[in-house]
Amino acid sequence: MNALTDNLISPVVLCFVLGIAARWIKSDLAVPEPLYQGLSIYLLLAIGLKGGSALAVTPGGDLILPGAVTLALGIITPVSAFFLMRRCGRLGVEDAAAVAAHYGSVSVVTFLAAVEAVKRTGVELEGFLPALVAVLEVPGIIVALLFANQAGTGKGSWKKALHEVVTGKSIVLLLGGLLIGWACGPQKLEDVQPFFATAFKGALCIFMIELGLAAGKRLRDAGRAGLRLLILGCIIPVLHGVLGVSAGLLAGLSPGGAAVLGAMAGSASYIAAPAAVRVALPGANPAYYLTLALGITFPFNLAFGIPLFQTLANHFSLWL
Amino acid sequence: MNALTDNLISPVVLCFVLGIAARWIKSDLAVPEPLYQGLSIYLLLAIGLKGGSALAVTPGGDLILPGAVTLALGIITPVSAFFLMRRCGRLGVEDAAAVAAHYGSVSVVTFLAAVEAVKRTGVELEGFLPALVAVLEVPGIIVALLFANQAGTGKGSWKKALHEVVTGKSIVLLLGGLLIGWACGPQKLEDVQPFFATAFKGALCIFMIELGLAAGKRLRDAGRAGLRLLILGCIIPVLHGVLGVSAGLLAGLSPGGAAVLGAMAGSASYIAAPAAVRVALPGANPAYYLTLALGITFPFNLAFGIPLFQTLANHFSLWL
Amino acid sequence: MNALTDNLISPVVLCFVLGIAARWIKSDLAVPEPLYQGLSIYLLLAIGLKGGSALAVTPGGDLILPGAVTLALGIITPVSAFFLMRRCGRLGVEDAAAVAAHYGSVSVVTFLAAVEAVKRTGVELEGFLPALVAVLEVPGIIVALLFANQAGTGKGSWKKALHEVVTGKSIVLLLGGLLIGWACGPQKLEDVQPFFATAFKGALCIFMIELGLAAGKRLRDAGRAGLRLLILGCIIPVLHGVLGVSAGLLAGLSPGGAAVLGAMAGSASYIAAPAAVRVALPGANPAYYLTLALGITFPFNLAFGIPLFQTLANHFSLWL
Amino acid sequence: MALRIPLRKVTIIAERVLRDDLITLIKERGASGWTLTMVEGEGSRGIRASEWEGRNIQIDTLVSSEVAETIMDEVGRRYFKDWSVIVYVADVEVLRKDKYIG
Amino acid sequence: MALRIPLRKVTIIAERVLRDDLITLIKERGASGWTLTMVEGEGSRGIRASEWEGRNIQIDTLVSSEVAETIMDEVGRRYFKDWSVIVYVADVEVLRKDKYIG
Amino acid sequence: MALRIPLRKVTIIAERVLRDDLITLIKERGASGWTLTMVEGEGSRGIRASEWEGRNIQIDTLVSSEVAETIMDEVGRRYFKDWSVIVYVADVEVLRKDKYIG
Ligand SMILES: Nc1ncnc2c1ncn2[C@@H]1O[C@H](COP(=O)(O)O)[C@@H](O)[C@H]1O
Ligand SMILES: Nc1ncnc2c1ncn2[C@@H]1O[C@H](COP(=O)(O)O)[C@@H](O)[C@H]1O
Ligand SMILES: Nc1ncnc2c1ncn2[C@@H]1O[C@H](COP(=O)(O)O)[C@@H](O)[C@H]1O
Ligand code: NA
Ligand code: NA
Ligand code: NA
Repeated sequence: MNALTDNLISPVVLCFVLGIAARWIKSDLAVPEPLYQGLSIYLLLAIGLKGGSALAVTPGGDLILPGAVTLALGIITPVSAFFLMRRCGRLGVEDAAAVAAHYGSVSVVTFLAAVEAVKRTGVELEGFLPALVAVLEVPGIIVALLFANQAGTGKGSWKKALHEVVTGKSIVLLLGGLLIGWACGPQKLEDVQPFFATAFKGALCIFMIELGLAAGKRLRDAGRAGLRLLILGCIIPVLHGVLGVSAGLLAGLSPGGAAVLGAMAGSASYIAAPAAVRVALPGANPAYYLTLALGITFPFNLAFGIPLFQTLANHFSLWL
Repeated sequence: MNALTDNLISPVVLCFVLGIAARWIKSDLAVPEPLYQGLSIYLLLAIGLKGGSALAVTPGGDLILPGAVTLALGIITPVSAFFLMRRCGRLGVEDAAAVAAHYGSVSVVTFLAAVEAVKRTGVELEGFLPALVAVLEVPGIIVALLFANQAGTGKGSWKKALHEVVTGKSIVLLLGGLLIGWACGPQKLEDVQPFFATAFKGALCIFMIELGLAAGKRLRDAGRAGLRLLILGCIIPVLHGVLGVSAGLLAGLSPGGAAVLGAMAGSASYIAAPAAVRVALPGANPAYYLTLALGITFPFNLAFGIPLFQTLANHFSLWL
Repeated sequence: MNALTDNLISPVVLCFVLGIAARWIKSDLAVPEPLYQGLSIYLLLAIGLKGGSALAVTPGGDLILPGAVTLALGIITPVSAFFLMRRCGRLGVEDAAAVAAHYGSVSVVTFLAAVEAVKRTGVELEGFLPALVAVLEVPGIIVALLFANQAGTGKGSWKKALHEVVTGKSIVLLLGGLLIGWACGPQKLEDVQPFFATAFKGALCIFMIELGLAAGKRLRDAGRAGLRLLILGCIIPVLHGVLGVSAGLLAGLSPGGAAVLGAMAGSASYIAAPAAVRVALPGANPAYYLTLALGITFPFNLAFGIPLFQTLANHFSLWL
Repeated sequence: MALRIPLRKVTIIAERVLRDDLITLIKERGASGWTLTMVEGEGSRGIRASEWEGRNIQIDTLVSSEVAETIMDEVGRRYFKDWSVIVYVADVEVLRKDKYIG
Repeated sequence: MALRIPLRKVTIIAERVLRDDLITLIKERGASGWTLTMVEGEGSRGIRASEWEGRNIQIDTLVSSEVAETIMDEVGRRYFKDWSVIVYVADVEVLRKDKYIG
Repeated sequence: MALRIPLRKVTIIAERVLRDDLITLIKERGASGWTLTMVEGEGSRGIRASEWEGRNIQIDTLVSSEVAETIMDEVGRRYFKDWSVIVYVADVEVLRKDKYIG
């Protein structure tokens, strides 16, 4: 319990709460769209650079197993999300596939929050984790869209959706940052560290305010989605998170790294996935996937998921 | 005199002058609106965080007297501004109430400039001053609107105006920042300090350019407002400032803190007040209140008010 | 060769490449316009402040020769560019004058890249170089427009074009920054250094992404401009660069400073010049001047020009 | 030929503070939708708070002739005295959705 | 008197993701130009992805009566079922360029 | 019924650099107000400086028929040759302010 509140009382989490609260009291607080987009460019590039410079000093062999395991998570999680949404959530094929695409991909901010939480406990972390974010981002979306395609319900353009995912700004910046970071190495990045590393967590706070505002809007719609979906929005992250933690430990990650991988697997994308899904599955109802991803699963992970995955990773690691 | 020029020759003040000059030569220089809004989010949150973390280490008892005195200033200053505007300024009830709302509230940037000026002299300052800004922001506006309401001239919506003030983004961010800063305490804020504290004064420079551009526009309209109002725009800040300095010293603030409280009392809001006044008193002429607040009183305080309040606070404190 | 790749493998240059690549794969990556404008305000002000604070500690006499030589470059380079474009480029008078205005002025980002490149080699640099940027920015544009005017083809408004150049935001911020930096001196600037100096290179990275996106767009049009112009877009920077390096060394600049002056002379403006040219020479085809300045000469200088000027400056300096 | 309904497009240009009020007003009076654009402008009024507050808003709403009538009248009555607002109306033909979705 | 051609102004308001598709569509069907504005809006549909994705787009294109017909029909056919889109048309008179450039 | 004056809405779409010039022009020719929107667009002209400079502007002004005539003619004469500009006009009915303020 103490670990839980300790996780929640941080500037980053509280700024998210501030955003929700501001929406709740109908404040006119709003992060202007260009600023929000600018911040997401900054955050993605910063994550990429950091991961890339870590890759530059990591022996290639150390990456194979974690990479493979992450890829596997990217294939398994959309499948399980799809069937849970079909069976327990009683959604149609198109809606279930749309939701699955979100759970199959990864929420970058959840990743960041997990990294912070782990670091606060003083535990060491693998530097190359951002590279795993890039690995996990795309496959899940593709797998999920395949379901709808197979069922013949995907009326949207497949080609365009794929282009949207692969050339979407989040993957371009993440991969671009990784490559730049890797090519430059830690030393040449030193000059840009005050901007990209030191200022990072403060900038994240502003971003969290906007996420809070957006989540607050979704939370109000959460009722409409039905209790059934609300519960699934809390169960799926736990399920996928446990899977991610176990897979991470088996792949040789440190307990901290495994907790972060768990948070990644348990998270639902709300940047890359919605754009692709809107193009590929226009008939799917955004009320489902946006409310689940942003209104339920993201806050759930922030508050409960991440400390849970940390605890599990610590316990599981003792058995290995 | 030396102290005066020394106060004026600072990047923050000169950036304000640059803005005025750019408007004057009809340059196309403009701070894009989303950026300006982003900067105001940043500044307000940063002030709040700083004040909040100071609150966390201040014994509650030390706050009661300064808080009460600030509240009293928030009730007295709109009243005096209202009557001065009615009698000497010869404004109608609605216009006088509108102007009074601005003088009853506080200009956050004047506060910041005062803090800087005091710090440059090497004098120590109470860390909880930002909390007093939050205390001073709202009541003055409400008191001023009551005048118009009583006179039956307030045709606008009262309820909406109140909502506007209380849920306005400036108060939400300031209070939100205070709460977050207080909950986290200095230690947990350390990670976000490079962004919110170290970068603060540079970011303020960009904000000042925009304020200069806006003030430059108003300065051109100043003629229309008439000499009578121009003079009042310089007298009121001195009057309220002297009141604020005295009240601050009596409440036990350090001379530096009292000087800052003087600047706060002497300042006129140009963020929170205009929005509320436009809603509550649509018949009041913005030419009066915007020109006075931004075109006259703000530059006056920046150039003369702040050094005056510093000198007075130092002298007065010797008599106590 | 090693120096060449070493120059290219830097976060700033690679972010430019990332922008080009993103455009190439038709990614939806875009730096929102207000953010781009905000970054340019920041960069110009930062450069000005830095140069200004250096001016404050430089004896006036040291500036006369470099300043005069820079002014001379601002008069010679548009003339040579004009005739090359007329003779070898076979452009009409209006188009040639438009292109000449760009080569006569200076690209601030090329200047920055050159400063970085020189600093990376550990060579010392004159601090007042940003002041030379301000000197070089305007005259070249005016000289070039005179050609069109003389030929009677400039149908646009001269007065307005001049106003556009002299009160344009780039010159206002650069000069304003220089004055503020000079008035405050290094000590009073210390407070704003974390924002304007430490964070500078990181912020430049984001700016470079947008420049890369814009250049990528131009590169696709480069074909239309014709091989003839493509070649001129690489020859002119070398010619002007060699001139700049020699002039710099003769004026007593250090080899590093001369290399930077070479890069300045060899660069083509794509911020101040296009705006002025569009107003003064509306009949000139932007396809020519924008493609040359941003699509060809800027990347050429970034990749080849700057290391070349460094090498030349080092060699030439041995003969003096 | 594409099936179209003749409707009226009511355009309201106003200060930004009126945003929520105006949207509520037109919905109450029977509009089923609206489109809002951020604009700048100058009119017969002098200095306005909106100069500092930022830009104006333009709201377009496609409505029947009667609804157009009520909205215009209501906006005029409520806002013309104290606020910076103009309203105008034009004829448009809107493509019928039911023909394609049905 | 200034010489003008009577044309039709087709206005399409749609989710942002359709931007490139719609521009391609109208150009293929014969439009020689278009003007795009970022807008916000509310219509008959419920929650839309675009709420998170950001604002809507409004595309205006000045075309002949026949081209207007084809564009409207095509937009209705392709997008009305699954997307948040409306289309309307109005009469305008466009100043002829040739008279001044010629 | 709400009282309305039939007026003409002149719309000018142009490069951003022309902003101040165009506003001066329409005011000189008798317009009492204008509304400006930032837009993007593509027309018959090729690459334009405004691509780099940013978006186009759209100016709408409600004027009498005669003023509309003069404005259009003047814009055509001054800008059609060298600039990226189009102008069109449409009929609108504007709500009379005096009826509500009076
Ligand atoms: N004649 C006009 N033509 C176009 N827009 C106008 C006109 N008059 C006023 N406006 C717009 O309506 C807003 C309010 O007008 P007003 O109440 O006259 O100040 C202005 O800021 C303009 O955006
Ligand atoms: N009656 C209307 N008047 C004006 N704009 C509308 C109207 N109905 C819909 N819109 C616009 O068209 C978009 C899509 O509408 P819909 O498909 O009905 O959700 C909305 O977001 C509005 O911007
Ligand atoms: N047919 C059209 N329909 C709508 N807008 C147009 C059309 N043609 C041109 N425009 C707009 O007018 C601007 C200038 O057009 P142009 O001078 O033809 O390049 C374009 O950038 C568009 O915004
Ligand atoms: Na996931
Ligand atoms: Na005050
Ligand atoms: Na040059």
